[in-house]
Amino acid sequence: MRTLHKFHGGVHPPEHKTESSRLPIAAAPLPQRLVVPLRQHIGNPAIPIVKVGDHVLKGQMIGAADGFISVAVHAPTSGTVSAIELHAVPHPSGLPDLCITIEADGEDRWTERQPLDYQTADPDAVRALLRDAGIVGLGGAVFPAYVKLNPDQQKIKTLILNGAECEPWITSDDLLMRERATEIVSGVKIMAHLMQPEEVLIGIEDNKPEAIAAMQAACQGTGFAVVTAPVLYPSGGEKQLIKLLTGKEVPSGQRPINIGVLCSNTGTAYTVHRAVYHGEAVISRIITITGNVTKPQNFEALIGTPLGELVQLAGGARPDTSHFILGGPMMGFDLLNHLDAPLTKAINCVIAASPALFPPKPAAMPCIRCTQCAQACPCDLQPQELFWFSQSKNFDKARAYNLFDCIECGCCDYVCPSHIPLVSYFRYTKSEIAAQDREKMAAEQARQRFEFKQMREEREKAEKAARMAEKAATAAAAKAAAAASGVEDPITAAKQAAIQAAVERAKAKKAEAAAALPPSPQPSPAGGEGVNNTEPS
Amino acid sequence: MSSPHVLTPGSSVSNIMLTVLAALIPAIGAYYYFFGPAILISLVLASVTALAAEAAMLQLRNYPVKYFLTDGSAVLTAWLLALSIPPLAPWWLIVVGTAFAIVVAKHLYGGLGNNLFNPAMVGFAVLMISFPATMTHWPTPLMLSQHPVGFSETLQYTFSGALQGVKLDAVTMATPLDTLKTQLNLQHAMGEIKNMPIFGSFGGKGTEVIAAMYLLGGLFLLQRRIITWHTPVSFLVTLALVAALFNGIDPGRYAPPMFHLLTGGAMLGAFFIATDYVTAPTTPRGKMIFGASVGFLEYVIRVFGGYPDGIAFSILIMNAAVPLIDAYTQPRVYGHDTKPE
Amino acid sequence: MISAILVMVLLAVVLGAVLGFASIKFKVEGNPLVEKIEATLPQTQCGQCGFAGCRPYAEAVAAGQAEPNKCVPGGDNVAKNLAELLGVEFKPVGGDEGVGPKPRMVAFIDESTCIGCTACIKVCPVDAIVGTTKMMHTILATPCTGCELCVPACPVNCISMIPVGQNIATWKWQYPVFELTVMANRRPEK
Amino acid sequence: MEHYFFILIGTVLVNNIVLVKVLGLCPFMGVSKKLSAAVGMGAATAFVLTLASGMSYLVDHHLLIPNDLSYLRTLSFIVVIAAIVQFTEMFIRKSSPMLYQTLGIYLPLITTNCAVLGIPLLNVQENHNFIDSLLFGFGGAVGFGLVLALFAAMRERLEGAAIPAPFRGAAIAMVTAGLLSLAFMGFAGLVK
Repeated sequence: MRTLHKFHGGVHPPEHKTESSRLPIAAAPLPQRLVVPLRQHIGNPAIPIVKVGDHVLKGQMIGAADGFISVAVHAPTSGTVSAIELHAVPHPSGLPDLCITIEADGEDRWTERQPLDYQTADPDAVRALLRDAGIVGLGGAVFPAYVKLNPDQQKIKTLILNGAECEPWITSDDLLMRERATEIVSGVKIMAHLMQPEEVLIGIEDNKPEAIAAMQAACQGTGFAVVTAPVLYPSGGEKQLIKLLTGKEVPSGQRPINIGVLCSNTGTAYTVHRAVYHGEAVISRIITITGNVTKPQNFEALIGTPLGELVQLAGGARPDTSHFILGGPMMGFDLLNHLDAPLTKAINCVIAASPALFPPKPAAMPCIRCTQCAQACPCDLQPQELFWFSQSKNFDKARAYNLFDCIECGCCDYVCPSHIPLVSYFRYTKSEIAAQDREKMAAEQARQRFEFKQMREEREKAEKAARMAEKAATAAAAKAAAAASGVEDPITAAKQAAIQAAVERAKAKKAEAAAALPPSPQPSPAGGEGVNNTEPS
Repeated sequence: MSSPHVLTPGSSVSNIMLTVLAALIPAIGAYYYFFGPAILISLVLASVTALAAEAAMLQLRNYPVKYFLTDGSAVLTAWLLALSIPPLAPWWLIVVGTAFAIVVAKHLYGGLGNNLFNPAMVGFAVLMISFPATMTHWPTPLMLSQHPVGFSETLQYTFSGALQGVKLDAVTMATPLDTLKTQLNLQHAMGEIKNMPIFGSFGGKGTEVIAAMYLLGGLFLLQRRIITWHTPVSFLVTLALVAALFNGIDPGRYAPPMFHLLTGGAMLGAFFIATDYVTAPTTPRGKMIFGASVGFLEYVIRVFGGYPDGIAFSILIMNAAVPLIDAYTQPRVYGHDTKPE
Repeated sequence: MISAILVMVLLAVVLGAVLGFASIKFKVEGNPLVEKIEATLPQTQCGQCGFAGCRPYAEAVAAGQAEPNKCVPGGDNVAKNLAELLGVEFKPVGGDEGVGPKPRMVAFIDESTCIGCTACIKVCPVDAIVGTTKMMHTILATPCTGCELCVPACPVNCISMIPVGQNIATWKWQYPVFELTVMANRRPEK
Repeated sequence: MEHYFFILIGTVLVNNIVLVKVLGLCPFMGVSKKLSAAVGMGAATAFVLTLASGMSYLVDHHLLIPNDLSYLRTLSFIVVIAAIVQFTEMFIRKSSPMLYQTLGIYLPLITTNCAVLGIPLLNVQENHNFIDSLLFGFGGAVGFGLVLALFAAMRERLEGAAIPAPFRGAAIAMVTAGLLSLAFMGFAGLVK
């Protein structure tokens, strides 16, 4: 038995896991139309590489990775691209985003699949495969896996597979571990091959005995250790799980790899296995449909399936359903744009909410500084102070009190006797600060461009003056030449004069540039050579 | 509506306030048993005044009156004040103190959750400075009294300011702390003083039982996780240590620690006033600094200072230091200052 | 009388000497304030403050020659920050009403009307307009600061300001509004 | 030893220069919006006050009293203080431009801080010797700095409070100063 290192705080909301974990994972039928968002991961959205009217095959890449932090997206089935336009997507803003719509042809025909022998292949080739297979962290952060699975000179001590699934209601990881433990462990082996960790730990909360048993069986002979942890939200948070299993803390603003730890979700390991052994891209995932539906269950559904169809598969929402929550009740968000938003890689659960299951929050009272939030905070923050600064828009103070270490787990909201929407305040403040930082950067760029323009204008003025002088000189030279020898070819004379003028121009330019370099008595360090690079034309 | 979508069932501000009020009831019972019905009258008077002042201020500030009036915070302020001042007092004393507490110390700062100073203690300090004589008329414990004051007599005194046929001096006397101070100033020895009838086995007769009841209520609050141990423990330990130190130096001039713990407002202060959420520090280390400082100042003021008891002033002084304490005792946040391996 | 004058003179001479020495010893060059003010300004270079750009305005403010509430694009937020930086009382931009920062706008050229006169290119302070004589011009949205200097410069009125829309990448969480906050804010301000 | 201890306790707590003697209210209200500025102001004032106490003692005992010029006391003290403040200003401007900026106009205004003139005059009134004068000045400045820091931290907290509109800003600061003064009355009687 490993010693667990308790993290600070945490809460224990009602679990509600059994509703959806009784039935096995069911395969969702092929929908008629699939809508695949190009932004399904952190980083740059994928670039569409198909046109409207193109026929695509199942698993064919339809959006290519753009830049370093980005991955590809793929056609979930075979069919015709009918639109590339803004479409409702599951996002807390309710704003639409660029999506590729595919009309299924019903054949579900695969594109050519290319498995890879990862043990003999170059690790970079494996990572390229992961990028092109669109593999991202399926725990919610959707960070490109190929970026993460790169030791990059760091010594990896511990590889952690996150099977904690601490959010109430959600059982998708639980069911995946119960039914496909072998594939998951195979995926972990591939990750371990890439990262070469000293130990591999699989963390599971102890309310999933079947999953624990299945994983233990699958881990026989691999040397991987299944570690059970007591149920305490948010033990499945990456930072909390790392603390729980290793006793180490991820330094603020850094990634776990900086302390030699890598944490990955069970779903991710499964998709890694599918990609490497079968050459399949991420075109489906397991999703829990639960709450106020008649038949809560987990489904394996294609990315792009309208969420409404999945709710129908679970027997449909009961009439008193008021709204739908995407994700768990602690960190999920309300689905604002109805149920025609498609399933994406990040969505692991849809909860149909009713006033009975999720009573509306009472009106908030002022903060009485009771510090129950501080006692519950798994990051050891002081939410009451952060709230005080956030509600008075004192952004500098909020940042100084480490607002950006908040993981928005919702523990503070859950225990607050004044029912203050603390996390909402923190999100507001965070996004305001981020916007301010963006503005600052834009202002700095504008300043540099302005200074460059000033410099250029001065140079141009000088050039103009030089050109005038040169013109006069040319004229004079031509005249002089003509006067000197009437027999000489006038063309040669003009040529010579032009060359002469060009030399003079170059000289003048040089002198001008030298004069223009210190544009003001206090030269700005940013205004120098570097500006030239930002000039667009 | 954004996440989270669930809340702790049954947790609310009014629940917290009601639990604290409930924890005060054993002490009020003991108070009634030893000192007669005056305390009940002053509790009711203070509560009514507090609610009226609160309602008026909420109305003036355009806040939803009913929603805030039922949170219980005004009543708690009223009870704490009533338990701190002499119960056998003219009505205007209680009304002025409570109204000042609610209007100035609470609502001028923005009401619940915004005040810097503990309203009840501000009310107490104002009364102490403005009406020092009235504030020393404490009722005699019933078993020592020649003339136990009954319910109707108390009412009569409270509203008319006089008692028929009895002089006020006959039914009131100085508190044990005050008596101790006076007697010590008269160069009497500690052992001699402790034999006076007003003193019980540890503290004052009757008051020591009330103090024990405060302790009981405080333990109940600890068990219900309304308060944390930091403040009361650091408060009482510091008070006891300082008292033991001086008692060890000169037992003839300085009372033993048990006496200091069980007299005056020590227990009430430790569990109910110094733990007031709004005006106390929020960090664990801050709470310990706060509690220890209040305990130390409490001893200094009650033994060397000009007032019979120091609880109100020591709490107010430390209230002023709370923002500073909070700012300098922020706990280490996850992922900060991690030890290098 | 004489002794009084002598004593005062003595005091004055001694203290004067000490101060004179100190003023040489602790001489300070430059003013770090200009940098701080400039960092606060939005760098639109719009000239609405009456100065030829943000830097000259910052220098004027630091020297006390300009009020800190002249920055129109920055609105009251910038005015407030500058007032705090200078330790003077905050005055809203443009009189008592006060102006919040304007929604971010970028200039847009109606390309069918553009005659390619390059008038706008000359006035753009950040070189955000590309094009050449007799050719249609286009505005690059990213570097455009929304200063509006190009709008009056266009002889055919083909430039308009359009607000920058929100997308998922720039979307911000709103200030939480819940019942009691609304009620508390209903009280009359000022 | 005990004597010095009591002078310190007396000036810092019991007869606090701001809360009990009600001197030096101008910087107390003016420089208490930010904790960092308040701490800087407290340090600057402590420096000026201690120096001013010592200097004015010397001026008083070696220039004025021997020449029978005690009627020039206020005038010469002001000259001395003004010079010390000027010196401090130059020093801070050189050593900490940020602090210089945050203190702004209040730095030269230490000259007109009645606490700075008050303490040397009180020293004369109470017949303090040189060491006593220095301690008295230092204690007064510590008391001033302590209260200023407490007050600034409280005002920073109040920034976020839902104070009724008519009481925002200076009004609630005055109320707070009053309540703080009330709290410090608890020290009454500690030192005769």
